[in-house]
Amino acid sequence: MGCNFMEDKEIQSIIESLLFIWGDPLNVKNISEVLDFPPEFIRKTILDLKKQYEAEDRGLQIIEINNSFQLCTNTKHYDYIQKLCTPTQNKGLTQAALEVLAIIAYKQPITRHEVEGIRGVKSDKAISTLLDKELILEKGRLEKTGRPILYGTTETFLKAFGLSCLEDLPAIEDFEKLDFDENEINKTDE
Amino acid sequence: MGCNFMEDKEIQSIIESLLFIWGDPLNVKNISEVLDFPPEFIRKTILDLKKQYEAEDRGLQIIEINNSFQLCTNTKHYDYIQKLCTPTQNKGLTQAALEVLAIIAYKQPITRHEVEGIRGVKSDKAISTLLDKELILEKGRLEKTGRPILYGTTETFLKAFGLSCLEDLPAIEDFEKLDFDENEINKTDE
Amino acid sequence: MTYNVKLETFEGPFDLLYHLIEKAEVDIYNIPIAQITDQYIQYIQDMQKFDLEVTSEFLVMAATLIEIKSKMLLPNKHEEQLAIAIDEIDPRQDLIARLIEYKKYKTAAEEFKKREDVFKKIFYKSQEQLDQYIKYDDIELVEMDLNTLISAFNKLLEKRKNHSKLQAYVDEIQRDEVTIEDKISQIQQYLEIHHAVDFHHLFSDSCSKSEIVVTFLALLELIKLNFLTVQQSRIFDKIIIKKIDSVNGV
Repeated sequence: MGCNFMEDKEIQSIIESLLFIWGDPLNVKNISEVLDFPPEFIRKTILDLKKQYEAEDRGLQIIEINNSFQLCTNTKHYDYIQKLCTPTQNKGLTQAALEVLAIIAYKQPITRHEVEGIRGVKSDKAISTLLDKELILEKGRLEKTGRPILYGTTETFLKAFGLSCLEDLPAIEDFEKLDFDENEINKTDE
Repeated sequence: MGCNFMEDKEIQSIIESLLFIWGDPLNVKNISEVLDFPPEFIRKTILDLKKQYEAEDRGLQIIEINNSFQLCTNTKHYDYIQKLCTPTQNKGLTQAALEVLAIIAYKQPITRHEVEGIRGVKSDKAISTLLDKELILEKGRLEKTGRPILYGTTETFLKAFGLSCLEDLPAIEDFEKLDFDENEINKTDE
Repeated sequence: MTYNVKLETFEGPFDLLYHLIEKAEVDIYNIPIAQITDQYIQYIQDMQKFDLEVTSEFLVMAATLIEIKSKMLLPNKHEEQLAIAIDEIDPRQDLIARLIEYKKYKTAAEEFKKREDVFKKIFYKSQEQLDQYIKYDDIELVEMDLNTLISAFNKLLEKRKNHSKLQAYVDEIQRDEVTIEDKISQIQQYLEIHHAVDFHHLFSDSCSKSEIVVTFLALLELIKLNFLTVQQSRIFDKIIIKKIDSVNGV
């Protein structure tokens, strides 16, 4: 692409307009069709714009969800926005729901039975809460007796936990270290 | 006001968030209450931000309406926005037209004003599209001031959606909720 | 051991077991099974004392612990027999593996909690009224599915629900009355900078009726004064208001 500086700035400006109008996550492919530039170039331009927002500590930020981008507010200004709009309070998930969600996120697609195997307790309530909140969804059935439902996470999940894609999940091995071994590990481990 | 440069930048950033999330024109007075700074100062800060947007030729612009400010897109990018919003396959109806059609189908005969009350947005273009496509038609006039037109669905509508008669429309559970919202709008409208 | 204030609640037997091991500050790979089993059973008894429902999962784990404990108390005769074929199988092995597996996700859940607290502070704006940007003459009607109609309707309901979340503050907003003169000078000022403006930008959705009328009268006045001109390339296209001198300039 022979794009000079001016062109880049203009494309950024157009993309900013498009993200604003669209409100919802907007796919790189759609933007690339509208602007008639290759998706990789569009993606790079958005990431530049995103960085620029961050560097300038703007009131808006750009988030990425599965190669789609969305304009939203800076988390820092939460208190002020709340003062203006008094949005409904999001209570957050219970420990049980968070555990189930973590298992599904790392082991998807997974059945309820397998989730319960790991947790050692029934988890139907937590699963139905997560389904209600659209954090998980049915991803099909396991081809064995009873054809149990397989669960996986949704884009809402990615958004709610600030992840661009599933690969962004912190490596599960990082959680294997055990707290009470910690001192020992830090000192003596290779 | 002893506001140094850093504070100004931060206030600009917060205001940007507020304008973004509010969507409609936001009064300087409201912003000044949220931020606890005098209105004159807020006004000056917004005007600075506005100039900055213009200087950088951003995709967004700030417009002023009666001492209220609103964030909207740069008019220059209209063609791209139009390209994004017009369905490329040219088939079917847009979300807006479908919404209006659904409301008319379930609440006929109904005036444009009532449709707009339910949707919360202007719907004249969608209505004229539906008239063009002969999915709705004028069913008479309401006997009140202005004698507004009453709309209803056509046989083309029934055919297009594979219905033999209006009674075939599936029942919608949340219908009561919609009436409730409508009342609220009527109240705040006055 | 007595719990004299309030019994801690646990998400399940692994959660409780993990808690006991952590509290005892012992190596998870070498759990003092007798000690932990006693504490575990003590806890279950306390639960019953406090009239808390002891679910079957807790009881199954108690049985497992007792079984492991008894296996470990067996004399070494058994071990000698097997020593040639395989290495000694620690009766605790399976339990430890499951405990470690559970612990991984428990820690991940804590991490999720932290992220949730940060990212719930983000707000998204609703989509603009896209129909104002659509070229309607390009749209052709073909066969449609009733489901699309119903889902449009449901989306509408959803949108209204979300919108009402942001409405709480609205009542307090008082818009100042504006005169035609104010409006004329506002439009003039705007056009001095921008030269052109989309007609719709002059009217916001939340404008009062009187403001719409005033804006319109101001526009008419400015046209009469030859300050601006109104252009529309075709029906439903955007209506552009331009300052006269900038029109001549082009």
